[in-house]
Amino acid sequence: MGKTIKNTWFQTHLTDLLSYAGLLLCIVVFSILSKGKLWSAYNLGILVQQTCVYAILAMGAIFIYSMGYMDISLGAQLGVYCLLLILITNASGSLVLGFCSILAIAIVCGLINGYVSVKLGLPSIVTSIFLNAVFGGAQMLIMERLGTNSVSMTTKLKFFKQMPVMLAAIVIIAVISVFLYQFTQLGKHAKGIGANETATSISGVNTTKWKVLAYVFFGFCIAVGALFLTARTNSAGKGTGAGYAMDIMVSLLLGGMPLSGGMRSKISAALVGSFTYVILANGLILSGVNTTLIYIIKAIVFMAVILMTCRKPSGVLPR
Amino acid sequence: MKKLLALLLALVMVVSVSAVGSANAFADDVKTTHHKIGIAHYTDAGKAVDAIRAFLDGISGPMNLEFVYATLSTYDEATNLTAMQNLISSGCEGILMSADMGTPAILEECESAGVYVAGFLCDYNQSYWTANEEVFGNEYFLGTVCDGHADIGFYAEDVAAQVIANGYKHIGVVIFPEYAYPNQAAASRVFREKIDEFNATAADADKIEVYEDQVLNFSPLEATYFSNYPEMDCLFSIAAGAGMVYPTMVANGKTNIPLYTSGFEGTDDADNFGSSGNGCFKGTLCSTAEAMVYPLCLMVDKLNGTGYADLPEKAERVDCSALEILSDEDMAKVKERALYYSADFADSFLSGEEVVQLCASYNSDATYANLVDVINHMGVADLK
Amino acid sequence: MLRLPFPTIIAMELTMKNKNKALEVLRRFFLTILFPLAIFLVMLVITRSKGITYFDFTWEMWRTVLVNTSSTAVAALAIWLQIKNGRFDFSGGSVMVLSAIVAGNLAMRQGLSPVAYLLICVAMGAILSTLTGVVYIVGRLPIMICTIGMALVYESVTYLVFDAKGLNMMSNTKLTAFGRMPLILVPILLALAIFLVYCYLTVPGQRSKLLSNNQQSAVNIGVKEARNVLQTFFVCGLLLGLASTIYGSNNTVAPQAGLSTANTLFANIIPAYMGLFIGALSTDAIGVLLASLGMAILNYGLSCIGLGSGGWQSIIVGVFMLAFYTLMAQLPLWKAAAAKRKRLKNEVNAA
Amino acid sequence: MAEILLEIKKMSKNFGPIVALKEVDLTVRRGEIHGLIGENGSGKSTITSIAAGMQPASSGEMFFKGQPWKPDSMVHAQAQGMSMILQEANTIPNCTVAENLFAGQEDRFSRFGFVNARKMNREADALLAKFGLKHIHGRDNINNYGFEDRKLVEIARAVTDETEILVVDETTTALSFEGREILYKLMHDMAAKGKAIIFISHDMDEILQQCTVLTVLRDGEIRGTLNREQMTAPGAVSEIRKLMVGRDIGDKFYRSDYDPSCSDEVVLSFEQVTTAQIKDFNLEIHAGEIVGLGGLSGCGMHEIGRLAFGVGDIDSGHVKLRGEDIKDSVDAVGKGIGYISKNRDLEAVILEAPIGVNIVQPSLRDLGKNVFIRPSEERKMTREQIDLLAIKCANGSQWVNTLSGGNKQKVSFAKWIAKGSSFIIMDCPTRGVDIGVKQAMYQLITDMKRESKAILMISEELAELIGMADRMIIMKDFQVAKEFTRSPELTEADIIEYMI
Repeated sequence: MGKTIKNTWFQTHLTDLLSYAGLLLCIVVFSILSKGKLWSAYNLGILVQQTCVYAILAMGAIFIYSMGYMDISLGAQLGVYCLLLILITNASGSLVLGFCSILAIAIVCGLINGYVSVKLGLPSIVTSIFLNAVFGGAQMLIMERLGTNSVSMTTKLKFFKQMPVMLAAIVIIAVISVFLYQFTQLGKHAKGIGANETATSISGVNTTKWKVLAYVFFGFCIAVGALFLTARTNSAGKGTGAGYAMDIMVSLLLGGMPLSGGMRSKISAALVGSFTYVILANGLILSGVNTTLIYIIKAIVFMAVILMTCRKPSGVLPR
Repeated sequence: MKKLLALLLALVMVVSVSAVGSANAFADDVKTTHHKIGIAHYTDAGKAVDAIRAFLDGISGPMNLEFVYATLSTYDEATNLTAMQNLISSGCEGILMSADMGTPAILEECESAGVYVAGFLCDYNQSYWTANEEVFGNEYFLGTVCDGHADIGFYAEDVAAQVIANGYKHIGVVIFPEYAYPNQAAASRVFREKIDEFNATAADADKIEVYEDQVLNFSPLEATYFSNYPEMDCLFSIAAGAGMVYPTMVANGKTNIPLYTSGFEGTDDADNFGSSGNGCFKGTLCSTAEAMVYPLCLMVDKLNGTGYADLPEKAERVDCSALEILSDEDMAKVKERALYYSADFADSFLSGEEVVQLCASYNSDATYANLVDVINHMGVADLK
Repeated sequence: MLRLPFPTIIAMELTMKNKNKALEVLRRFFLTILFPLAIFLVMLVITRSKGITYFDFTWEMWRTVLVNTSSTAVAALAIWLQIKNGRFDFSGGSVMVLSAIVAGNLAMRQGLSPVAYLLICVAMGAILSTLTGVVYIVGRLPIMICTIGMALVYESVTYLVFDAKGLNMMSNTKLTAFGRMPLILVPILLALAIFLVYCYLTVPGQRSKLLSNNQQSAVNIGVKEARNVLQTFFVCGLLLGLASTIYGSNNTVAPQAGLSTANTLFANIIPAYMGLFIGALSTDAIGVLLASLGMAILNYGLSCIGLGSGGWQSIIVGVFMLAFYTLMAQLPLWKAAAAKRKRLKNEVNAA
Repeated sequence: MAEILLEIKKMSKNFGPIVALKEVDLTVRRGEIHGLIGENGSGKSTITSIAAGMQPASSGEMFFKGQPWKPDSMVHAQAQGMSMILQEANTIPNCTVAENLFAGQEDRFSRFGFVNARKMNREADALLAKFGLKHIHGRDNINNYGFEDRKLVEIARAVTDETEILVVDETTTALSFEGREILYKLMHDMAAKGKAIIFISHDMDEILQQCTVLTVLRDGEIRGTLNREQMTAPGAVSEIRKLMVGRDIGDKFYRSDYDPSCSDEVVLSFEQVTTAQIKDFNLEIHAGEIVGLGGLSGCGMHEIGRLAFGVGDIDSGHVKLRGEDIKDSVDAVGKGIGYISKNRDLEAVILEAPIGVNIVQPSLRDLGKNVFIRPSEERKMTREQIDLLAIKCANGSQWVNTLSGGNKQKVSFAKWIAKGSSFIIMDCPTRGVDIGVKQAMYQLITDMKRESKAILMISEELAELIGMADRMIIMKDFQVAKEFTRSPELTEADIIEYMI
């Protein structure tokens, strides 16, 4: 029962088109409502700045979500890495050393994270709750030990705060992600694992190895995200990173990423999603919407998007 | 015919009045200029929020100001920066903020965008100790008014006096970590000094024991605290007691222990104060929303390009009156007449016109000293 | 994704080793209470060595422990009911928060009795949860995505009702009776009863079991899925309502945003999963209860030695749970290894 | 002629632009065992699924017991007397047998919404006894029973006193000898009582033995209807095949040669392999050799297949490929072993993925040696395999779940051909595949042999083993019962006695 080419193409790309349409609609609506403020040079700059960290994290998260895995320890990890970046850089006086250290730590944590998720035989979201407790505890502990609300970096990260640099970072990470995702075993196996782990394993794929590697890349992205998050304010505290795990999840869904992973996963979901997410928040404020109404509007937009992109029209109720 | 003329005249007047539009006119000669001010507060719910909104709504007409609200975080710098950026983007010329997280980065951002910042109900302790030059020395930071007094030793003294007068013998003290709230640790020391003074002269049987400080890591008091000190008969929670301590007392049936605290929330602490409710709360402390006139006037003047003749060179943090509630009468007064409690602009210490008169740009006689004086006359005793 | 094979295996391996019925019951009883008992003993030793005397059988301690147990267990049962039926419900936390806010404020404004408060909570929970179910069925969205959306919606509603003041009624000793000992046992017993009766005795409960184990077949055979999903969401709503009764009584509830209610939920999800192992020899509901009890004792003990909050507490609890599950994940492997050793030994003997 | 029970008039069914049925007329009378045969996608399952209420027709009419017939669900159809047993497993794990039997009808055993489990178990036992399934008990967890018993439970669930027509859709492939006997007996009993059976099977012998009427379908149209006499006439088999495939496929169905010779090179060896169930198993497979492994479904042959792929726990002994131990499936694939699982949709292919992704998957480790995987190479590999195996599809980016069963199976073959595996384990390679594809598969396997690949072919169809294998190993109770060498004289009857 073969279907025509056109039909298949349309079906596979329908969710992409819808999420692009969502972003476009957001832009158009807020351009009008904000009376053009959305497009002011200043606003474009802060949009890039605000999206940068989300986009980098979301692209790393795609590798995890592709496998049908979820992670809520992201925020606490981000917080810990930001703190460590500042502390190590302050102690050694070298940003390079600071960044390399957190990169190394992030990769090791990624390994641990991956093995825990794979080996415990629990839904990954549950294992990530454990890790969230550990990372969150570490973050609190560091702040308790420091005895301060917020630590600042002595060397200013001005360079990483510039809009062209942030834009370049998004592009570079996007290029790396797309390369890994489309043209190496990592991305292909991540999708394969999400679509059918048994079949992938029987095809001779070392699923444990690739799962762990996916987590390692995720860790890499968190470390890079931590650098840019720190650069924004030059400081970090006990609340740094809080809420990011959920924000990323919502962003990915807005970008049309299926939570079950598999072949419909795509890097563009991270970019489209994080931009939609940030423009939504920014646009609502620019349009002068009452703060208490912002939440309900965001919720309704989210429902509308998922009803368009995630609806399974036939068969049993989707799990 | 006369009637028709009168009607026409009235119509012309209405039109002309509305035609003045943005340049709002009242009291004959004062012409105010329209400004858009961002209000970034660290929370988006609660008594203080309602009071702030009521006050700002009340003065927005006479002051010819438009307010845009945003919510800050007290522990995440990036959230605050994002909120401030969005406010700048939406066209705010100046922003008042009540959280001190990531302030240096925020000022940097505002400086480059040419937007002024001032603080309210926040002592900017973090910046005050670690980034003073960067924040208080920045020309785009206009100063801040504390949530009451930066030093709350006076309250500790008053509580100590009450403790002695009421004959409590075993006192627990709860504070937030010193790094975040050094004034609470200081207040605890003042409290101990006062008690020690009393103990020096008191008979052995009357001596008061003060337990060591219990430090709350911004999470509620644990039940085991009461097991540790079963004899405790009075609790002085300098840390926000209504939210962090009282719930634990209720859960453990310890509301018989009198509680002195700070940070009046106008909920349980109002209902159970003194002789009402379970009477657990014996004293509390807060400051009023009207103290916002300090940063607001500085901001409006700055935006209008004027300033007080006696304006200090460097931005200051100033104290304002605290609503110190230590008796049923105090509480009754606050409940009845304070804007903080009623969120009714009619209860405000200042009318819109009075606020206009506080600004140098609208009243050439206005002085900085007067402004500071005004916000220091907003205590319980001043409630009309 | 949500199926766990091990506990079933453990249960099958551990069942009926003894022919003697009384002995068997005793053995099961002991193994079942082993978890909280072990934690109690370990914490007892630790606290005693630190010179703390009130960690044993003091009323203060058990009042706190039981209150914490109940509040965790009721919420955990509600979450577990959904997970058990193959659905991961992100909106549970927001249903809890919103029900508590609405019911609490209504009860305070109208001067209602605590029973009325409980009933409104339960009714609100049931209505909101059923609404989630309706959206799930009509919208035909994957369950996690759908419940994330509904959680966002319910959270945003917390800003729109009662002037965004949330709920603050802890001090209302009359209304919060169900949040304290001894009446807190009412919601937990009700929750246990509802859970057990629904899952093990009723027609819809049995049908949801069929659906969770093989959705497609069950539908083919003739189980009406939509109706059953609604029934399960309704019952889950009742449990969430009971959880919100306790939650509203013991917490200052602020309006929520940004899926923060999911964390309220996750705080209770660990006992839900632990319950599966601990209840392997009884039923999952008992397991959830005992797991909550164990965690409450652990937390109380930590608080006794000054680690009740802050970084160390979080790390200790996180590592403890990791260790618990690592151990559990090894059990089937150990069993297989033991069986292999036994076979090899027999072979040698035979040779 | 007996009374007409079910009459289908001008029934058509479209899936979008694809026409699955074209104005089909079908009449089923009382007492008939009405066989339906045709290649995959010929529409036989579509007819029965419409009649049994699983999906609606696009156009046309149906009459059941003389009344217009439009069932809205399987449940509704079953209540009216039209029951269906599906090919796929349709029992629910982790539940008791009784719960499975009475799913959807719990109300019969409940009062005020509470289920009376005891009563339910009692009735379940009574029901099972009626079908001669005394070894299955209502209160037991269904997991305790094998695939076959579960299928029998399904039969007991589907057939009630009210059942007038029973549709048996490719059920027998799942059943062993005994299971089939139970089902055949049930079918004939029902037919004798004046009820009717619609019997769908790929097994020509089975059809010829059991059915009283046979309808052949191809491309959604009825190509012929044969009565008992026509079916038993000499040459009927090739005639039926011709109707099914639309061309004469002649005698070249299996391998035509009877030369069992192969290279001396041992590719795979089992050396004294002992597991929890298997004891001291020895086997050598040579390059260019097709080793057939046969037996009843629980005899251990599938386990041998998995062990050869490095999956499973070995107590002692070795499984070696060219003298090297196989550690796990990753190692096995690396060493050049391919495995085609019996459970095609869950293990052999990724349904929710393009054909290309599936074909390339095992080869990714080679393509990605230097990290970068060239899309052009992937496309080339995909195209080559699609052409080689004549997979019917628009292109390589079409998703596998839109393919017919036979084409899905071709994809699972293509994976290993593309990978260039030198030893391929095929567990039931032609299960649920129609004759046309089957023939192509056999040709393919023969070609593989010629390329001196080693093949372990595990099958429940003896005819296939006889037709293809150089050496046949029949297993029983996890042990080798008998070994046969390829010969034209070998018949199924010779072998069966060693299986049971």
